[in-house]
Amino acid sequence: MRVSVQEADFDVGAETEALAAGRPEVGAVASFVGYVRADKLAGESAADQAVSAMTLEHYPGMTEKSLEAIVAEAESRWSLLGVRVIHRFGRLVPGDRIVFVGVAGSHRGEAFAACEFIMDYLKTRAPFWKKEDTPEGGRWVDAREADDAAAEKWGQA
Amino acid sequence: MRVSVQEADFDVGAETEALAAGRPEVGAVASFVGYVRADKLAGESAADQAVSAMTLEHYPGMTEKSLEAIVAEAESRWSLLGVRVIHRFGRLVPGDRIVFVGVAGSHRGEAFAACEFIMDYLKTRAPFWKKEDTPEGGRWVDAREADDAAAEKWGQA
Amino acid sequence: MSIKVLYFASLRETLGYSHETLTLPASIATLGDLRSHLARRGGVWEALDEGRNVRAAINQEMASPDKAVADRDEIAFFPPVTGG
Amino acid sequence: MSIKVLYFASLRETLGYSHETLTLPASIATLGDLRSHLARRGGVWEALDEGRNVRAAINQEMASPDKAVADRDEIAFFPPVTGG
Repeated sequence: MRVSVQEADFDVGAETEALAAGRPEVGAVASFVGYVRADKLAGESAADQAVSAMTLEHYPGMTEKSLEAIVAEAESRWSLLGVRVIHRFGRLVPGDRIVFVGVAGSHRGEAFAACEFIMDYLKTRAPFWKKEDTPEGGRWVDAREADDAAAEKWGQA
Repeated sequence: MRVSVQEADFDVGAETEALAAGRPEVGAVASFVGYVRADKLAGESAADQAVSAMTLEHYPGMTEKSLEAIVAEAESRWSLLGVRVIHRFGRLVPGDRIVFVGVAGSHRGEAFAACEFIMDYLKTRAPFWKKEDTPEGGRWVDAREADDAAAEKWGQA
Repeated sequence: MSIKVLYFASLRETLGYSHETLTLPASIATLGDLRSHLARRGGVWEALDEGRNVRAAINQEMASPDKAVADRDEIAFFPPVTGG
Repeated sequence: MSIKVLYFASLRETLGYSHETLTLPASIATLGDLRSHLARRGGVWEALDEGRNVRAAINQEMASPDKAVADRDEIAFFPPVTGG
């Protein structure tokens, strides 16, 4: 299983280990964990600072397909020995893990590049939407232009 | 403690978690684990393929200093919220972990860049030497030109 | 031509629909035609107007406005994604 | 001028020394001078000849041949590093 979309949390150590276990040709595992940031939720107004949680909505079916496509694209660009992507949905609070991407390779260069590539593409291609809880109710988070720029630096897929 | 040079193994999950725990401003943790590769030890001859372990020698004192300097250099280049470097020495067999580098930041871009930077510099600046065990005795591993090139891509420190 | 249309996130909330099944007139050939057709309903549906930042997928793959729409397709409209 | 010299890895094995304490003649001012001085011992010490791929550190910091050597310095010679 390379891609999971789930409400449940995940075990970073176990997922990282699984990428190398029983594969003696693996020399490098690069991984990334994304967290709900407290200051990402907090804005300038007092109301903004009261934001205490967010809900991640997704498009079941398409989410898994898009993540599989992103992984396949990475595998076509680099020689990889293992890839694992986990993305959570549902209600999350600051400090919660959101996403895990782990890539195993023979050498560190390809593992780092593929891991960052998957994160950059995931940000602009995977159908997730964030809604912050505020005292006035929910507020949808706008997509960041920085994310489009990050995905574009890898060239046309 | 940011830098450890030790014979003992380390816990990838615990080290990664420690970089984010209690720091609600952390949005991203990029990490790297290096392993002893079976095919790195195995060469072309039958004798080479019998290589079953390696010993990592280091320069106590300078090792810690050089790793601290590499971390300080990364912290001067990027806005980071936490860095952890662990490098093992002594006898290791294929599949064993050698090195851990974890970097916490607000955003993924700086965490990825700093993590790869530290690995590239560590490869060319930290005083470690590898000796492979073969049936004919020990054989020192040559430094790779690819590692010098990887460190040079970051420009002059 | 009968298709299923899904709406997500802020768009779902604005429109008050998460999905609907539509029988389309023969004049609708592309995703762009479908979007204009829906926007012409007026009111909240103007959220699908050409100038609005709305993305779309056909059969769970991101698609541009010139993509052809076929019978039994699953079409989705949603705001720019914000995962990761 | 009295200094401590350390040797590591293959160089340590070739020379048969892991460390030594030396009293240096006044003519030795730099790391490069010291290396030439040691190489002139001949035999296994030719491993320190100019053409050989040897790195050096002064007081546990990488240093180039033009760096000055001072009393009580800890100097180290070793092959290119292969960690990570």
